[in-house]
Amino acid sequence: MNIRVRLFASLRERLQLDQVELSAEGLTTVADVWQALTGEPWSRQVLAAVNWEYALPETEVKAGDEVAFFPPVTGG
Amino acid sequence: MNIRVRLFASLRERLQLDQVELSAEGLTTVADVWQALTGEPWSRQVLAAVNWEYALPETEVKAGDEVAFFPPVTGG
Amino acid sequence: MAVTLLAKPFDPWAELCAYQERLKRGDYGACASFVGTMRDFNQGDLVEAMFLEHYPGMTERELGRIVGEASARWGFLDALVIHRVGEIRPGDPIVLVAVWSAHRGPAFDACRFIVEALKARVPLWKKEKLPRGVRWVRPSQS
Amino acid sequence: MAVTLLAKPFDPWAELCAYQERLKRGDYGACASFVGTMRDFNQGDLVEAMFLEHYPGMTERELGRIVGEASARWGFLDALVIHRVGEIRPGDPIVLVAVWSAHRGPAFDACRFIVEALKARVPLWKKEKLPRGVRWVRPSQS
Repeated sequence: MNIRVRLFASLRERLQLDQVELSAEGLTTVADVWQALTGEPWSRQVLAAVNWEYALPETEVKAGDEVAFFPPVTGG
Repeated sequence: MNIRVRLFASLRERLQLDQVELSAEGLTTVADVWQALTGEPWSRQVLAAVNWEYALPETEVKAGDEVAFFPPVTGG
Repeated sequence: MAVTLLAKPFDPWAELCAYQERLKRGDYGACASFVGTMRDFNQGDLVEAMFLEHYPGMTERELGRIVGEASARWGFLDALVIHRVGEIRPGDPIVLVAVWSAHRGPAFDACRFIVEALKARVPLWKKEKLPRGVRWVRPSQS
Repeated sequence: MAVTLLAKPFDPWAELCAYQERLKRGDYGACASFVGTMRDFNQGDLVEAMFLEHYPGMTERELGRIVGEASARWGFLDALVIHRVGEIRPGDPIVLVAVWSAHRGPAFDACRFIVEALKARVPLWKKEKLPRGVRWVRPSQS
Protein backbone atom coordinates (compact mmCIF):
# COMPACT_ATOMS: atom_id res chain seq x y z
CA MET A 1 0.00 0.00 0.00
CA ASN A 2 0.95 3.59 -0.58
CA ILE A 3 1.19 6.83 1.31
CA ARG A 4 -0.88 9.64 -0.16
CA VAL A 5 0.92 12.99 -0.12
CA ARG A 6 -0.88 16.32 -0.46
CA LEU A 7 0.53 19.80 -0.94
CA PHE A 8 -1.11 23.18 -0.42
CA ALA A 9 -0.82 26.86 -1.28
CA SER A 10 2.62 28.26 -2.20
CA LEU A 11 4.23 24.86 -1.63
CA ARG A 12 1.83 23.25 -4.10
CA GLU A 13 2.66 25.95 -6.63
CA ARG A 14 6.42 25.78 -6.09
CA LEU A 15 6.57 21.99 -6.42
CA GLN A 16 3.84 22.02 -9.11
CA LEU A 17 2.26 19.07 -7.39
CA ASP A 18 -1.20 18.79 -5.83
CA GLN A 19 -1.23 15.20 -4.63
CA VAL A 20 0.72 12.04 -5.30
CA GLU A 21 0.94 8.44 -4.06
CA LEU A 22 4.32 7.21 -2.87
CA SER A 23 5.21 3.62 -2.09
CA ALA A 24 5.46 3.30 1.68
CA GLU A 25 8.55 1.11 1.32
CA GLY A 26 11.55 2.65 3.08
CA LEU A 27 9.51 5.58 4.40
CA THR A 28 9.44 5.65 8.21
CA THR A 29 8.91 9.28 9.16
CA VAL A 30 7.39 12.50 7.87
CA ALA A 31 10.90 13.75 7.06
CA ASP A 32 11.49 10.61 4.94
CA VAL A 33 8.36 11.38 2.92
CA TRP A 34 9.48 14.97 2.41
CA GLN A 35 12.92 13.85 1.24
CA ALA A 36 11.48 11.25 -1.12
CA LEU A 37 9.13 13.85 -2.58
CA THR A 38 11.51 16.80 -2.97
CA GLY A 39 15.04 15.39 -2.75
CA GLU A 40 15.59 18.06 -0.07
CA PRO A 41 16.33 17.66 3.66
CA TRP A 42 13.58 18.66 6.08
CA SER A 43 12.80 22.38 6.06
CA ARG A 44 11.67 24.31 9.12
CA GLN A 45 9.59 26.51 6.79
CA VAL A 46 7.25 23.59 6.14
CA LEU A 47 4.33 22.39 8.25
CA ALA A 48 3.25 18.75 8.11
CA ALA A 49 0.14 16.78 8.98
CA VAL A 50 -0.49 13.05 9.15
CA ASN A 51 -4.09 11.95 8.82
CA TRP A 52 -5.39 15.54 9.26
CA GLU A 53 -3.46 16.22 12.43
CA TYR A 54 -0.27 18.28 12.85
CA ALA A 55 2.86 16.14 12.83
CA LEU A 56 6.59 16.59 13.45
CA PRO A 57 9.35 15.55 11.02
CA GLU A 58 10.01 12.54 13.27
CA THR A 59 6.35 11.47 13.37
CA GLU A 60 6.06 7.91 12.04
CA VAL A 61 4.13 7.13 8.88
CA LYS A 62 2.76 3.91 7.49
CA ALA A 63 1.02 2.60 4.39
CA GLY A 64 -2.48 4.06 4.06
CA ASP A 65 -1.61 7.35 5.75
CA GLU A 66 -2.34 10.73 4.26
CA VAL A 67 0.65 13.05 4.70
CA ALA A 68 0.32 16.77 3.92
CA PHE A 69 2.89 19.53 3.60
CA PHE A 70 2.02 23.21 3.61
CA PRO A 71 3.38 26.68 4.40
CA PRO A 72 2.48 28.67 7.54
CA VAL A 73 -1.26 29.25 7.66
CA THR A 74 -2.94 32.64 7.09
CA GLY A 75 -6.65 32.16 7.79
CA GLY A 76 -8.94 34.15 10.03
CA MET B 1 -29.58 80.09 44.23
CA ASN B 2 -29.93 76.50 45.27
CA ILE B 3 -28.12 73.22 44.77
CA ARG B 4 -30.27 70.50 43.29
CA VAL B 5 -29.69 67.11 44.90
CA ARG B 6 -30.70 63.82 43.29
CA LEU B 7 -30.75 60.32 44.73
CA PHE B 8 -30.89 56.98 42.98
CA ALA B 9 -31.68 53.30 43.45
CA SER B 10 -31.40 51.82 46.97
CA LEU B 11 -30.26 55.19 48.35
CA ARG B 12 -33.37 56.89 46.97
CA GLU B 13 -35.52 54.21 48.58
CA ARG B 14 -33.70 54.31 51.92
CA LEU B 15 -33.89 58.10 52.24
CA GLN B 16 -37.33 58.17 50.60
CA LEU B 17 -36.21 61.11 48.54
CA ASP B 18 -35.92 61.46 44.79
CA GLN B 19 -34.71 65.01 44.41
CA VAL B 20 -34.60 68.15 46.52
CA GLU B 21 -33.30 71.72 46.34
CA LEU B 22 -30.99 72.83 49.13
CA SER B 23 -29.89 76.40 49.78
CA ALA B 24 -26.24 76.67 48.73
CA GLU B 25 -25.47 78.76 51.78
CA GLY B 26 -22.81 77.15 53.95
CA LEU B 27 -22.35 74.23 51.54
CA THR B 28 -18.79 74.11 50.20
CA THR B 29 -18.16 70.48 49.33
CA VAL B 30 -19.97 67.33 48.28
CA ALA B 31 -19.55 66.02 51.84
CA ASP B 32 -21.29 69.17 53.16
CA VAL B 33 -24.27 68.51 50.88
CA TRP B 34 -24.44 64.91 52.06
CA GLN B 35 -24.36 65.96 55.71
CA ALA B 36 -26.99 68.65 55.20
CA LEU B 37 -29.22 66.10 53.45
CA THR B 38 -28.87 63.13 55.77
CA GLY B 39 -27.41 64.46 59.01
CA GLU B 40 -24.78 61.70 58.61
CA PRO B 41 -21.03 62.04 58.03
CA TRP B 42 -19.70 61.05 54.61
CA SER B 43 -20.06 57.35 53.83
CA ARG B 44 -17.61 55.40 51.69
CA GLN B 45 -20.55 53.28 50.48
CA VAL B 46 -21.89 56.26 48.55
CA LEU B 47 -20.88 57.50 45.11
CA ALA B 48 -21.30 61.15 44.20
CA ALA B 49 -21.49 63.19 41.02
CA VAL B 50 -21.46 66.94 40.43
CA ASN B 51 -22.99 68.12 37.17
CA TRP B 52 -23.09 64.55 35.75
CA GLU B 53 -19.47 63.77 36.48
CA TYR B 54 -18.04 61.64 39.29
CA ALA B 55 -16.93 63.70 42.26
CA LEU B 56 -15.10 63.18 45.57
CA PRO B 57 -16.41 64.18 49.02
CA GLU B 58 -14.00 67.13 48.93
CA THR B 59 -15.13 68.29 45.45
CA GLU B 60 -16.38 71.89 45.69
CA VAL B 61 -20.00 72.75 44.95
CA LYS B 62 -21.70 76.04 44.21
CA ALA B 63 -25.18 77.42 43.64
CA GLY B 64 -26.73 76.04 40.44
CA ASP B 65 -24.90 72.70 40.61
CA GLU B 66 -26.64 69.35 40.40
CA VAL B 67 -25.25 66.97 43.00
CA ALA B 68 -26.18 63.28 42.91
CA PHE B 69 -25.67 60.47 45.41
CA PHE B 70 -26.05 56.81 44.54
CA PRO B 71 -24.91 53.30 45.49
CA PRO B 72 -22.30 51.28 43.53
CA VAL B 73 -23.50 50.77 39.95
CA THR B 74 -24.67 47.44 38.52
CA GLY B 75 -25.27 47.98 34.81
CA GLY B 76 -24.01 45.98 31.83
CA MET C 1 -19.49 56.56 17.30
CA ALA C 2 -22.96 56.09 18.74
CA VAL C 3 -24.20 55.69 22.30
CA THR C 4 -27.88 55.02 22.90
CA LEU C 5 -30.13 54.30 25.88
CA LEU C 6 -33.26 52.37 24.97
CA ALA C 7 -36.41 51.94 27.04
CA LYS C 8 -37.72 49.15 24.77
CA PRO C 9 -36.42 45.70 23.77
CA PHE C 10 -33.99 45.66 20.84
CA ASP C 11 -32.40 43.13 18.50
CA PRO C 12 -28.62 43.49 18.87
CA TRP C 13 -27.82 41.69 15.60
CA ALA C 14 -30.19 43.86 13.60
CA GLU C 15 -28.68 46.97 15.22
CA LEU C 16 -25.15 45.79 14.41
CA CYS C 17 -26.11 45.07 10.83
CA ALA C 18 -27.83 48.44 10.37
CA TYR C 19 -25.00 50.39 11.97
CA GLN C 20 -22.35 48.64 9.91
CA GLU C 21 -24.10 49.75 6.72
CA ARG C 22 -22.91 53.28 7.59
CA LEU C 23 -19.23 52.22 7.58
CA LYS C 24 -17.16 52.07 4.42
CA ARG C 25 -16.80 48.48 3.23
CA GLY C 26 -13.18 47.43 2.92
CA ASP C 27 -11.95 49.80 5.68
CA TYR C 28 -12.59 47.58 8.68
CA GLY C 29 -11.07 44.12 9.03
CA ALA C 30 -12.39 43.30 12.48
CA CYS C 31 -15.53 43.76 14.52
CA ALA C 32 -15.53 42.58 18.14
CA SER C 33 -18.86 42.70 19.88
CA PHE C 34 -20.47 41.82 23.18
CA VAL C 35 -24.12 41.27 24.01
CA GLY C 36 -25.20 41.03 27.63
CA THR C 37 -28.55 39.31 28.10
CA MET C 38 -30.83 38.97 31.10
CA ARG C 39 -30.66 35.53 32.68
CA ASP C 40 -33.54 33.93 34.55
CA PHE C 41 -31.26 32.88 37.39
CA ASN C 42 -28.97 34.94 39.62
CA GLN C 43 -27.19 34.17 42.90
CA GLY C 44 -29.17 30.94 43.23
CA ASP C 45 -32.59 32.51 42.70
CA LEU C 46 -35.12 32.46 39.90
CA VAL C 47 -35.51 35.96 38.51
CA GLU C 48 -38.84 36.87 36.91
CA ALA C 49 -38.05 40.36 35.70
CA MET C 50 -35.69 43.25 36.26
CA PHE C 51 -35.94 47.01 36.41
CA LEU C 52 -32.92 48.96 35.25
CA GLU C 53 -32.81 52.42 36.80
CA HIS C 54 -30.48 55.06 35.40
CA TYR C 55 -29.41 58.67 35.93
CA PRO C 56 -30.77 60.56 32.93
CA GLY C 57 -28.12 62.97 31.69
CA MET C 58 -25.17 61.33 33.41
CA THR C 59 -25.63 57.81 32.04
CA GLU C 60 -25.25 58.88 28.40
CA ARG C 61 -22.36 61.21 29.24
CA GLU C 62 -20.44 58.54 31.14
CA LEU C 63 -20.93 56.07 28.27
CA GLY C 64 -19.68 58.71 25.86
CA ARG C 65 -16.64 59.41 28.03
CA ILE C 66 -15.78 55.70 28.13
CA VAL C 67 -16.04 55.36 24.34
CA GLY C 68 -13.91 58.51 23.98
CA GLU C 69 -11.23 57.12 26.29
CA ALA C 70 -11.18 53.82 24.38
CA SER C 71 -11.00 55.64 21.06
CA ALA C 72 -8.07 57.79 22.24
CA ARG C 73 -6.25 54.71 23.49
CA TRP C 74 -6.84 52.27 20.61
CA GLY C 75 -7.74 54.52 17.68
CA PHE C 76 -10.39 52.20 16.26
CA LEU C 77 -12.64 53.11 13.34
CA ASP C 78 -16.04 53.13 15.01
CA ALA C 79 -18.00 51.91 18.01
CA LEU C 80 -21.63 51.31 18.87
CA VAL C 81 -23.03 51.06 22.40
CA ILE C 82 -26.68 50.40 23.19
CA HIS C 83 -27.93 49.93 26.75
CA ARG C 84 -31.42 49.08 27.90
CA VAL C 85 -33.14 50.88 30.73
CA GLY C 86 -36.53 50.22 32.31
CA GLU C 87 -38.40 46.92 32.61
CA ILE C 88 -36.48 43.92 31.28
CA ARG C 89 -37.53 40.27 30.85
CA PRO C 90 -35.34 37.13 30.98
CA GLY C 91 -33.75 36.56 27.57
CA ASP C 92 -33.88 40.25 26.66
CA PRO C 93 -30.62 41.88 25.58
CA ILE C 94 -29.40 44.45 28.12
CA VAL C 95 -26.28 45.82 26.45
CA LEU C 96 -24.55 45.75 23.09
CA VAL C 97 -20.97 46.94 22.62
CA ALA C 98 -19.32 46.69 19.20
CA VAL C 99 -15.99 48.03 17.97
CA TRP C 100 -14.78 48.12 14.36
CA SER C 101 -11.10 48.33 13.58
CA ALA C 102 -8.61 47.53 10.82
CA HIS C 103 -7.09 44.73 12.90
CA ARG C 104 -8.41 42.38 15.56
CA GLY C 105 -6.22 43.43 18.51
CA PRO C 106 -7.66 46.93 19.02
CA ALA C 107 -11.20 45.67 18.33
CA PHE C 108 -11.00 42.99 21.05
CA ASP C 109 -9.16 45.19 23.55
CA ALA C 110 -11.40 48.23 23.13
CA CYS C 111 -14.62 46.18 23.20
CA ARG C 112 -13.64 44.52 26.45
CA PHE C 113 -12.44 47.81 27.96
CA ILE C 114 -15.77 49.47 27.18
CA VAL C 115 -17.75 46.57 28.69
CA GLU C 116 -15.65 46.51 31.87
CA ALA C 117 -15.70 50.31 32.27
CA LEU C 118 -19.44 50.37 31.64
CA LYS C 119 -20.01 47.83 34.41
CA ALA C 120 -17.74 49.76 36.78
CA ARG C 121 -18.71 53.36 36.09
CA VAL C 122 -21.98 53.96 34.27
CA PRO C 123 -24.82 54.97 36.63
CA LEU C 124 -27.23 52.08 36.12
CA TRP C 125 -28.81 49.96 38.84
CA LYS C 126 -30.57 46.61 38.54
CA LYS C 127 -33.52 45.70 40.70
CA GLU C 128 -34.60 42.07 40.41
CA LYS C 129 -38.12 40.75 40.80
CA LEU C 130 -38.01 37.35 42.49
CA PRO C 131 -40.97 35.07 43.31
CA ARG C 132 -40.65 36.23 46.94
CA GLY C 133 -40.12 39.96 46.37
CA VAL C 134 -37.65 42.42 44.93
CA ARG C 135 -33.96 43.14 45.57
CA TRP C 136 -31.28 45.50 44.35
CA VAL C 137 -28.46 43.63 42.65
CA ARG C 138 -25.12 44.04 44.39
CA PRO C 139 -21.96 44.64 42.36
CA SER C 140 -19.86 41.56 41.61
CA GLN C 141 -16.51 40.90 40.01
CA SER C 142 -17.59 38.54 37.22
CA MET D 1 -21.33 23.76 19.08
CA ALA D 2 -21.15 24.29 15.34
CA VAL D 3 -18.21 24.66 12.96
CA THR D 4 -18.90 25.40 9.31
CA LEU D 5 -16.86 26.13 6.20
CA LEU D 6 -18.74 28.15 3.59
CA ALA D 7 -17.86 28.63 -0.07
CA LYS D 8 -20.36 31.48 -0.47
CA PRO D 9 -20.79 34.92 1.15
CA PHE D 10 -22.71 34.95 4.44
CA ASP D 11 -24.30 37.48 6.78
CA PRO D 12 -22.66 37.04 10.19
CA TRP D 13 -25.40 38.87 12.11
CA ALA D 14 -28.14 36.78 10.52
CA GLU D 15 -26.19 33.61 11.32
CA LEU D 16 -25.71 34.73 14.94
CA CYS D 17 -29.38 35.52 15.27
CA ALA D 18 -30.49 32.21 13.75
CA TYR D 19 -28.05 30.16 15.84
CA GLN D 20 -29.05 31.89 19.07
CA GLU D 21 -32.66 30.86 18.48
CA ARG D 22 -31.52 27.30 19.25
CA LEU D 23 -30.27 28.26 22.71
CA LYS D 24 -32.50 28.41 25.74
CA ARG D 25 -33.43 32.00 26.57
CA GLY D 26 -32.45 32.97 30.09
CA ASP D 27 -29.51 30.53 30.26
CA TYR D 28 -26.85 32.72 28.66
CA GLY D 29 -25.94 36.14 30.03
CA ALA D 30 -23.11 36.93 27.61
CA CYS D 31 -22.27 36.51 23.96
CA ALA D 32 -18.84 37.63 22.75
CA SER D 33 -18.35 37.57 19.02
CA PHE D 34 -15.79 38.43 16.40
CA VAL D 35 -16.23 39.05 12.69
CA GLY D 36 -13.19 39.24 10.43
CA THR D 37 -13.86 41.04 7.16
CA MET D 38 -11.80 41.38 4.00
CA ARG D 39 -10.18 44.79 3.66
CA ASP D 40 -9.37 46.42 0.35
CA PHE D 41 -5.89 47.38 1.53
CA ASN D 42 -3.06 45.21 2.88
CA GLN D 43 0.65 45.89 3.42
CA GLY D 44 0.35 49.16 1.51
CA ASP D 45 -1.36 47.67 -1.54
CA LEU D 46 -4.85 47.84 -2.96
CA VAL D 47 -6.37 44.36 -2.91
CA GLU D 48 -9.03 43.58 -5.50
CA ALA D 49 -9.99 40.07 -4.39
CA MET D 50 -8.74 37.13 -2.41
CA PHE D 51 -8.78 33.37 -2.76
CA LEU D 52 -8.89 31.37 0.45
CA GLU D 53 -7.46 27.88 -0.03
CA HIS D 54 -8.03 25.20 2.60
CA TYR D 55 -7.25 21.58 3.35
CA PRO D 56 -10.59 19.77 3.08
CA GLY D 57 -10.90 17.31 5.92
CA MET D 58 -8.24 18.85 8.15
CA THR D 59 -9.60 22.41 8.26
CA GLU D 60 -12.92 21.39 9.83
CA ARG D 61 -11.20 18.98 12.22
CA GLU D 62 -8.69 21.56 13.42
CA LEU D 63 -11.49 24.10 13.98
CA GLY D 64 -13.40 21.47 15.93
CA ARG D 65 -10.33 20.66 18.04
CA ILE D 66 -9.86 24.36 18.87
CA VAL D 67 -13.49 24.76 19.93
CA GLY D 68 -13.19 21.57 21.99
CA GLU D 69 -10.07 22.85 23.76
CA ALA D 70 -11.76 26.18 24.51
CA SER D 71 -14.87 24.41 25.79
CA ALA D 72 -12.81 22.19 28.10
CA ARG D 73 -10.93 25.21 29.45
CA TRP D 74 -13.80 27.69 29.91
CA GLY D 75 -16.90 25.52 30.03
CA PHE D 76 -19.08 27.93 28.06
CA LEU D 77 -22.62 27.12 26.95
CA ASP D 78 -22.23 27.15 23.17
CA ALA D 79 -20.04 28.37 20.32
CA LEU D 80 -20.46 29.03 16.62
CA VAL D 81 -17.62 29.25 14.11
CA ILE D 82 -18.11 30.00 10.42
CA HIS D 83 -15.17 30.44 8.03
CA ARG D 84 -15.28 31.34 4.37
CA VAL D 85 -13.25 29.53 1.75
CA GLY D 86 -12.88 30.25 -1.98
CA GLU D 87 -13.17 33.57 -3.78
CA ILE D 88 -13.71 36.56 -1.45
CA ARG D 89 -14.35 40.25 -2.24
CA PRO D 90 -13.43 43.32 -0.16
CA GLY D 91 -16.08 43.92 2.50
CA ASP D 92 -17.07 40.25 2.63
CA PRO D 93 -17.00 38.57 6.03
CA ILE D 94 -14.26 35.94 6.28
CA VAL D 95 -14.79 34.51 9.74
CA LEU D 96 -17.36 34.59 12.53
CA VAL D 97 -16.60 33.33 16.04
CA ALA D 98 -19.25 33.60 18.75
CA VAL D 99 -19.29 32.21 22.30
CA TRP D 100 -22.28 32.14 24.65
CA SER D 101 -21.75 31.85 28.37
CA ALA D 102 -23.48 32.63 31.68
CA HIS D 103 -20.93 35.38 32.44
CA ARG D 104 -18.83 37.70 30.32
CA GLY D 105 -15.34 36.55 31.36
CA PRO D 106 -15.43 33.09 29.77
CA ALA D 107 -17.25 34.43 26.70
CA PHE D 108 -14.58 37.07 26.00
CA ASP D 109 -11.65 34.78 26.83
CA ALA D 110 -12.89 31.80 24.82
CA CYS D 111 -13.87 33.93 21.82
CA ARG D 112 -10.43 35.51 21.64
CA PHE D 113 -8.69 32.16 22.20
CA ILE D 114 -10.61 30.60 19.31
CA VAL D 115 -9.79 33.52 16.97
CA GLU D 116 -6.09 33.48 17.86
CA ALA D 117 -5.81 29.67 17.62
CA LEU D 118 -7.69 29.71 14.32
CA LYS D 119 -5.21 32.22 12.89
CA ALA D 120 -2.26 30.20 14.17
CA ARG D 121 -3.32 26.63 13.43
CA VAL D 122 -6.16 26.13 10.98
CA PRO D 123 -4.95 25.14 7.48
CA LEU D 124 -6.18 28.11 5.44
CA TRP D 125 -4.13 30.21 3.05
CA LYS D 126 -4.93 33.61 1.56
CA LYS D 127 -3.87 34.55 -1.95
CA GLU D 128 -4.43 38.21 -2.81
CA LYS D 129 -5.22 39.60 -6.23
CA LEU D 130 -3.53 42.98 -6.64
CA PRO D 131 -3.72 45.31 -9.66
CA ARG D 132 -0.22 44.08 -10.65
CA GLY D 133 -0.66 40.34 -10.01
CA VAL D 134 -1.22 37.84 -7.21
CA ARG D 135 0.62 37.05 -3.99
CA TRP D 136 0.32 34.65 -1.07
CA VAL D 137 -0.26 36.46 2.19
CA ARG D 138 2.51 35.96 4.73
CA PRO D 139 1.67 35.32 8.38
CA SER D 140 1.76 38.38 10.63
CA GLN D 141 1.44 39.02 14.35
CA SER D 142 -1.49 41.44 14.31
